[in-house]
Amino acid sequence: MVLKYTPAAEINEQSKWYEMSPGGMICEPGTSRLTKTGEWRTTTPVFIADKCKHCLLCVPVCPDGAIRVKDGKRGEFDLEYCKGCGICYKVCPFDAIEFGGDK
Amino acid sequence: MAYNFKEAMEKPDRLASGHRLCAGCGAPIAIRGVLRALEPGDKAVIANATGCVEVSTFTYPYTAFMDSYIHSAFECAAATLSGVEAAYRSMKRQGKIADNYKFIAFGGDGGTYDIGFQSLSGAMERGHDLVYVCYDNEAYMNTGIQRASSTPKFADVTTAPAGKVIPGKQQRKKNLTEIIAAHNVAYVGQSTFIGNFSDLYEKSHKAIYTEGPAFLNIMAPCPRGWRYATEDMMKITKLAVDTCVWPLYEVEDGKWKLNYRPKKKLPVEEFLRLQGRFAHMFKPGNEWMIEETQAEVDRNWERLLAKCE
Amino acid sequence: MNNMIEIRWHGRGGQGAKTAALLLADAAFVVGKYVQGFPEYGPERMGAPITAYNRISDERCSVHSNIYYPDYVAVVDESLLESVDVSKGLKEEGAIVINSCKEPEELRPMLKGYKGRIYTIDAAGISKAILGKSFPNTPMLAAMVKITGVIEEQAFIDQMQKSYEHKFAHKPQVIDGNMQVLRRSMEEVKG
Amino acid sequence: MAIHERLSGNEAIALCLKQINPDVMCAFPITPSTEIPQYFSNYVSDGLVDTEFVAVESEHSAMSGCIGAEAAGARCVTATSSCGLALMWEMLYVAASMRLPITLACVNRALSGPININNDHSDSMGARDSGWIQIYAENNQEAYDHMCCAMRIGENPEVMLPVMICQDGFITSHAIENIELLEDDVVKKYVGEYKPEQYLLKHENPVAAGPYDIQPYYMEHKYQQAVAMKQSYDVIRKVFKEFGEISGRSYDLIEEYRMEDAETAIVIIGSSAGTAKAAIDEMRSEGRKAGLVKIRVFRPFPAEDIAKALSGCKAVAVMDKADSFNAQTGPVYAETCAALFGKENAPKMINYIYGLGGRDVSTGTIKEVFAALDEIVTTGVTGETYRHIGVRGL
Repeated sequence: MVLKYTPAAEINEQSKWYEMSPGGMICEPGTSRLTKTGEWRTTTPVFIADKCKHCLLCVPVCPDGAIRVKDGKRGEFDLEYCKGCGICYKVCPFDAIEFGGDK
Repeated sequence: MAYNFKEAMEKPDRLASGHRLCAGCGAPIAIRGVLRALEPGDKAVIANATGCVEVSTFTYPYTAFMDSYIHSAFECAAATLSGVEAAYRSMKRQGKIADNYKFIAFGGDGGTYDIGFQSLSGAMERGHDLVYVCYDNEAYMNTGIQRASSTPKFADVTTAPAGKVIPGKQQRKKNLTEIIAAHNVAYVGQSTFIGNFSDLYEKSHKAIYTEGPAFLNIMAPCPRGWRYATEDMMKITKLAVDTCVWPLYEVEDGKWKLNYRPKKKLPVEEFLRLQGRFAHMFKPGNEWMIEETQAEVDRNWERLLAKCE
Repeated sequence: MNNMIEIRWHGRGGQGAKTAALLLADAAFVVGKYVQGFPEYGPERMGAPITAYNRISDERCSVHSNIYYPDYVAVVDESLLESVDVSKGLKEEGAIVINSCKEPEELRPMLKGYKGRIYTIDAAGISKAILGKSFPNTPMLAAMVKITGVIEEQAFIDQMQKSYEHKFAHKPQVIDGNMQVLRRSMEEVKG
Repeated sequence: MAIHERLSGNEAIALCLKQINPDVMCAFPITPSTEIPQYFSNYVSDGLVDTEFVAVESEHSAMSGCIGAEAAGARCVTATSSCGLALMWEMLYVAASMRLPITLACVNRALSGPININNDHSDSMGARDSGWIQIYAENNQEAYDHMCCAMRIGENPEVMLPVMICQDGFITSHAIENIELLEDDVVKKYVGEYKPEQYLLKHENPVAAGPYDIQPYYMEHKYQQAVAMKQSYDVIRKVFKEFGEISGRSYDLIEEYRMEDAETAIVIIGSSAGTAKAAIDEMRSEGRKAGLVKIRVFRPFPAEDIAKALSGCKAVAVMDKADSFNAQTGPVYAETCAALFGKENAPKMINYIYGLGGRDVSTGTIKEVFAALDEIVTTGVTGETYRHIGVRGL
């Protein structure tokens, strides 16, 4: 028999040996998005849109890519993935991110 | 290539969300920072040494990379990527493939300074057209914060703990950036996270688009290993640069260039004080450790300035 | 195995004993024989005693061991007679060919009671006279062909001519010299 | 039209690789395999192949480079021996688990220590559980022929495993012998193009290779490897058969020599099988019913074939050119015993550790072994099964 390169979404901890891709190869990009790491978060950042000047300094510091930019403006936090590290709120010059207690 | 911050921030992530690195980890920030410098039309193959990034970004069946990716083992990311690059050259020459690829390896300091050192040196010497990126967090974090040759003197790590007799690691940090520069490769840069990331972006762009082997050494703090509050990362990297503990410089075509000179060089203790791994240095009677560290930083800084003139 | 001839070569690293064994295998191959040519390998460097072997027959030989009871022995360096038991296991009906300007019987006392035929050839002298340098392996090769009869002489000469024409295509002036060395060696080997 | 030549085993391998024209070769010199990359780099320098030759700084990097290249979609080869193979150890397992059909020309040499450059099988025998297919040659001809078959076996979608083509260091690698070669275009056509379904440089989609496999997945992936090795039996047989059709030389997993009515036999691997055949011919001429089973393919282990071949024998000696230091057996004996376990009328079996570090194996050595087997047949007493031959003082 020849093994198939099964898509990641169809592989889970109940998959049979012949349902898994050979050599553990995954043949599609960014399947990690299927893992919602936002569940790990204990403190949640809050985006205060009114205060945001869209300087975007919070974007490159996010380890989890949870701040996305469209048309030059950042959007809401993607809480499906944000792990709540707080780096973003520390770099915001405009107090547009609240995180836990005081700064 | 001028850096347009806003445009760069709008580029699609080439390291997807959903990876399993710790909250506040410096490594994905470094990786995303490097990959952002890839031109949109270019494909890439990423190689990765075993380490935190590997076990967290490609936990079967979940890859966080948007590009092709290969991990083989701890000590041979550079050799593995050499093979990929050789395959590319061969297949391209034979007309078997048409796309343009760039080749980027990521390794932690363990997989780069230590166990992967020979493999890296070999790949640099052979002249492959690839970039090796070290995300340096100054200890073997994947196995639980053990001493590395990249660990700075006096740091309290699990295999060189600060004890009653021996105050942490007793040897100085290896200067890998200079060692790779001594390979006379096309481009070497040392960077970390500062301001709007222009330093990292520009160095990454040069490293990727300079033909031949290139090396980037990026300080990427580990909040667990360094013992600081996760939110303080950018403060720490800024202090590393402003105290001259981690100077930003590059070596291009044999020419050394300092990319950032602090307006006021800060005392090293400001960098040390925020981190639990150096806490014992601040106990009464241990002032000499801070003095010795300051003297070492000063000496290295002067040497670097002399090279950059 | 029928018609199989086993030869052992003794020389010193760098003198060409291994090359001579390989050349003999080559020549025998070209005239249609099944051949083996192999050195006994170790870490020997220039000047150290070395051994090489040939098996030549009309059928493929499957044995892959050293040769303990050779039909013939070739000694490329006379000084080896003092340190190496060159006639060890040599069959009485066989022969030993030694690179020496001495008479064969002068050397018998050094051969530890060996009773068979002894031949000498002044390989160094012939080589120096014609080529101006000592390449003992070419005269030794010719002498071994002559004494063993493993290859018909004219066929050997023809094959070597072709081989030299190929090998020395970039310096044809040395072909004649080497051919002369071969012919003269076949004439002058004495026993 | 066969081409008649005289080549050493190393020359034969290098020439075969030239005919195959792989995309990448990553190699590091080590005696006695050094000549292979050396000859091959001449082909590269003279523009006779399309291969990218990567002169790495160690064997570990050679195998790592092969892994990268093969995963990228290239056909990649390497050559090594002894400590070089040992330095690759970790990566051998990685190559097999990533299901990359890399081809390795292994020129068998003793492992250190003490350091020794001559032949035995301790290097590749140590790698027997790494997940590689292993094929052993008796002489230069077989080394060449096996190399012609390696990629068709390894690259078969039912297999996708790396292949080690082994020959005995110096004994065949450096010995000039007659050989029949195939024409370049015949080899090229027979070997074909490497066309993996998924690879790093694939235009249509990116590929991630070499994951961290957590507990719920690791064992399933290892089972896939086990299945692939099982499936390789038939693939190897088929490839050998097809090779016979183009070359006139047909092979099987094992070779039986004068086994039809053999009462005593040896099981052996590599060049000493040839020496043993000559010894058996002599014994046969004296009326002794001696035979030989040569293991050509050691991985996958041809257990059924061996059991069948030995089924009529009264006593069998299994020859191991490597020791396992388990105080019991060498590796080939252990597996041969396992193959015969529970079989009716299984022969009495002994094990000989022989030929270590280039200890010469003559027809006399083989006859000694058969003498021991005759004694077992006569007395009915097997005695010590773990034996060494060729050691002074025994």
